[in-house]
Amino acid sequence: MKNNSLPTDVEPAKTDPRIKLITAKIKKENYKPDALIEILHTAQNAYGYLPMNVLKFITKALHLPPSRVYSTVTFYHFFSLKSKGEHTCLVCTGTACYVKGAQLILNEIEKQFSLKPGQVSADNKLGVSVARCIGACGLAPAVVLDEEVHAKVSSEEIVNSINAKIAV
Amino acid sequence: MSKKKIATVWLGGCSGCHMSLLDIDERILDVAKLADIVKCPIVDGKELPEVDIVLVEGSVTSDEHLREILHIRKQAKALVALGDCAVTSNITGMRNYFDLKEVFDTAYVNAVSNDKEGSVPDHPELLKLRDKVVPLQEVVKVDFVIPGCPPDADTIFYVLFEFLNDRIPNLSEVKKLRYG
Amino acid sequence: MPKISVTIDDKKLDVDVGKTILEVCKENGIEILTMCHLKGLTDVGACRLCLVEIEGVNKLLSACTTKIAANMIIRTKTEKIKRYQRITSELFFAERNHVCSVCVANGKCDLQKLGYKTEMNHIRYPYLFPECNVDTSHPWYVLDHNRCIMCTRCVRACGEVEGAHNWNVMNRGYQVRIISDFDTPWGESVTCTSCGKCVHACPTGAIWPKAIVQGQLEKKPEIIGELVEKRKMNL
Amino acid sequence: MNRQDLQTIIYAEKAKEQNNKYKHKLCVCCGAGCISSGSEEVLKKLQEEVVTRGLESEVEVIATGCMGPCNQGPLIKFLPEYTIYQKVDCSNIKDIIQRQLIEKKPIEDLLLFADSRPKPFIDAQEDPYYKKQMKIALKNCGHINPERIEDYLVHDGYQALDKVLFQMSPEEVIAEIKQSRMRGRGGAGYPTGLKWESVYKYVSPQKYVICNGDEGDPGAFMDRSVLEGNPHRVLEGMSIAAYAVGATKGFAYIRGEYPLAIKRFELAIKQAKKLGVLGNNILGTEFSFDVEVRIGAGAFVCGEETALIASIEGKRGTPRPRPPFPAESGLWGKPTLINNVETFAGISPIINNGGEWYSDIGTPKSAGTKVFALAGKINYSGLIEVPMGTTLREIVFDIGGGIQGGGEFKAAQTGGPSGGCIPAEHLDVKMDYESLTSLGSIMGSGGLIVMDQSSDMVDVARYFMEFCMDESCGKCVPCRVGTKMMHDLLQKICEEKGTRIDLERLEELAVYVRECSLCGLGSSAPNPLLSTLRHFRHEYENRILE
Repeated sequence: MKNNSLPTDVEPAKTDPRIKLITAKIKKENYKPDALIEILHTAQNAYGYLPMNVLKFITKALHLPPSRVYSTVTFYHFFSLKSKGEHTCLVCTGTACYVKGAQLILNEIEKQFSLKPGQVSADNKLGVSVARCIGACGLAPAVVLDEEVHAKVSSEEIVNSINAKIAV
Repeated sequence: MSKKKIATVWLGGCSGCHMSLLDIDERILDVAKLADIVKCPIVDGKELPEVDIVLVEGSVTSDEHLREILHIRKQAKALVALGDCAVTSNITGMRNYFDLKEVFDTAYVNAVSNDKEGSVPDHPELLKLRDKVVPLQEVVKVDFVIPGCPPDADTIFYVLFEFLNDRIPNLSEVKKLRYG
Repeated sequence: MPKISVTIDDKKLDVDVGKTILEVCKENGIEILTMCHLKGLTDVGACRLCLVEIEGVNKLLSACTTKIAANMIIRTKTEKIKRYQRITSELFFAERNHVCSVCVANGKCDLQKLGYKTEMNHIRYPYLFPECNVDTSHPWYVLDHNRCIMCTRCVRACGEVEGAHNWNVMNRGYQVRIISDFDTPWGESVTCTSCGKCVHACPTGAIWPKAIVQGQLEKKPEIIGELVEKRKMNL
Repeated sequence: MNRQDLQTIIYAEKAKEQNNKYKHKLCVCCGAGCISSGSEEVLKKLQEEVVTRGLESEVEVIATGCMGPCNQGPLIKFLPEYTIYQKVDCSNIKDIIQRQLIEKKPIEDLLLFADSRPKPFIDAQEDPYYKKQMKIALKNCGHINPERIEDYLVHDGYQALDKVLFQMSPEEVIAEIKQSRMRGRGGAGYPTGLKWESVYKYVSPQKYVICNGDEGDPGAFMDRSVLEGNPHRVLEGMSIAAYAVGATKGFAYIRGEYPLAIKRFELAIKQAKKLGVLGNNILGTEFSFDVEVRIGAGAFVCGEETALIASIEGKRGTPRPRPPFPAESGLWGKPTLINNVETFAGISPIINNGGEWYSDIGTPKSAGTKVFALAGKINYSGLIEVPMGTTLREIVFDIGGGIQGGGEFKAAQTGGPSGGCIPAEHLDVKMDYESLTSLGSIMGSGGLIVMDQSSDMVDVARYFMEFCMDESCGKCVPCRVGTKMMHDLLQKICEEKGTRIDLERLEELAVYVRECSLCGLGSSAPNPLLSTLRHFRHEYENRILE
């Protein structure tokens, strides 16, 4: 390949604990190609996203065509090819949350941090995303800030919580 | 039977459809027997009177085109979209993938042929381009379409002749449907 | 081979079991419009042009993936089906940037022919005008996403016949795109064998050889089916 | 472990329960809803408080699954009194323990629905919220600790599996399910017994059972609560199904968005294997069945059975045309049974109580109960289970406590993005498969979103269309391009830029997409649009440019 000089093409270090984790998972799944999604889950959890070199590592290990892996990764919303930011703010836009003003929260976040869903701030501190439904409909509107569910939130509350997070 | 009135109009297109219209050659005499051509880019005539049939070449690319096509619609009994640009926006629509500003900058600022002072011309007399180019049916009711880039002369003549004889043409039936 | 009797468009036919409705129709000279079907490749039922009405079945079924069964009463050219075929054809045109007049496949394009067959004189839906790239990195061939209709014939020809798996589909919904390897430029693909099967399989001007000028494109999609047949014979 | 061993354990556990030294059981709801409101903290504090007061020999504190009214959480429940406290926080724990357990005078202001009922019920079972409900699939959710298999055993757990393995042939099991007239709870309502029978009929050395827990409808969380609150029930249902159809391997496909459900289900598998009710030679018989969890990766279309199969095979989750149905050619081309979580949760009660018992519940065509997830502008949102045929009015007003802020009921959306809206004039519709279909909606998986007069129905249609557009897999043309076109047209109408021609195009496209799409996602995508057009056409007309 031409762009071997790109950092994404550097093979991940075998000593990286995250690569060890992925290798263990691949072994556990017996190098079965149909375990691809399970292995991608492991990688996504370990890295927070799927770096290209890790993807290539998995492709090689499972002896899969690159296009097959890439097509699968891009199909599922869970997998991301870009870093999602140190702190993540996930706004639920399920029907119940939508009816109760999820859009207002998104508008306020965009106003305060100039970030639209799917974007990460320039300093990589904050990433904003939306979920189709986190299943906490009784608590609408809900926002997940770094794994922590904030229920029945107002836009001011969530902006304050985000500010507290990224200030650290 | 009184003679019908025909007009042809050239909006956002390359005039290729009008060239094709000229290619009906001597058959223009058959048309002339049945109708008067009252306005056409190739004949003189400043105003568009009320007409029976108007052939419109090109798509709606500017505010002026929009004003014109709305006026045409009022004046014409039957509005025929002539050629791919009028029907599908075709090549004129190829700028729709970009922002209008990008299009201007590419043409007037960043083009190789421009000198350093290249700037987007801005004069009140100039046309104001619309953000997106649209085919005729997006803005007015179109009574008949002749796709093709350009449609061939035979097709144009066939459609005109049918209309002038108060028949509704059918391109599929006579295998004259063609794009590109 | 055992025979079963079926009725297609009011014609009584005795046909072999185990065939798809599409195969039976073709053998009996009944035209069915298709786009994603190509002899020699697995049928996926994606273009929805070959939908037929079957008596007693409350939904339309794709002829390419439905096996014929005894006593089926099939209709292939009802007003409803014709109407739907025209809409499908319009959606194909509106989805990407099909500018026939400047397309290499002009006059040789299956999509154009589809438009004529469905009597599509104009497109009633607003064009989407998506931003599409043209990949010219391969020394011999070009991939033009503007003309792609996502029939995936190239994907299947490459995977099933050539076995290279260079092509696949990325993303989902209206954002799907044909990709080579990791969405890398085709010329940099590590899997492509430059065999050219995808070029022949492509029904439009989305994949074409560089050494041609407009209107001179000659594709032979039937070679895919012939190749598969020959391989079967050799086995 | 063989059969006797299991019975011994059950007897031992039951005896333990009977000779219970505890006078009270204090259940703390640890469903996902209450956890987000802070119930884990409450659980910890309650345990400490019980110890501080030296009540640990009298009161057993346990974490349970969902109790229902999620927006009143965190919820705690005292048994046997069945007194439920709502919105418990760490500051009022001391008072609650003092008044409830020592003084025996419950704090009325903190009881369930104290802020909305004139007088709350000390025994919550008296409250219309619970009185109108009937719990079969959700039975034991909220009473037992989902992380202990013993708790499930005490409540007749794995008795149904025991019964089918030792007393029934696969044919008899299928006959029993057929007699129950149960229909698939995933949305389409296909008779469960018939589905089982067709898988049973195909001869193959390998068959599979798949539990569909890819609950993707926004506003639905029934499967989540069942998986979190009573995972063993689902596992038992799967095993019974596997025995009936002749499968030896199962997969539970659970949404990646439900980490707690995944954790508890995986724990349940581990416990069940240890106890010998799952794995090789179950209860000492010839029957072996193993279950693996597969985690969904965020694709709504994977709720469609053929797409789900593709996803389990590690591929893009794109559906394929049916026939052939999965019963004939499913996972890796083998006969495969796919049922929804709630369907599997309903199996063991049918086996235990008989098909006839189940078929007597509900309406003639739709037997049994249905779990609904109430959400939107309703006072008590959360999870309920009612007999089929309960009217929408009863659900919204008697159980749901009416419209929030005293507003006016405008419509209820059932079936999520594949369903439709039911307007106020049909409030008395019986909630069953046929009645909902006749109104242009569907039962779906059971999401029920209530809307008040402030809801804009054109925007609701646009919202659901956007969902379907984003979730379309992109394989077939009608769905891939059609949903995008319909969305753009709806957007145009929402912005009051649409014309009458746009509305005509929209309707034509809607019918086209419904009839021509490859899978259920596509063919049901126009439903919200068509049903709002049917019941709220004036809202569209008002925005049209003439």
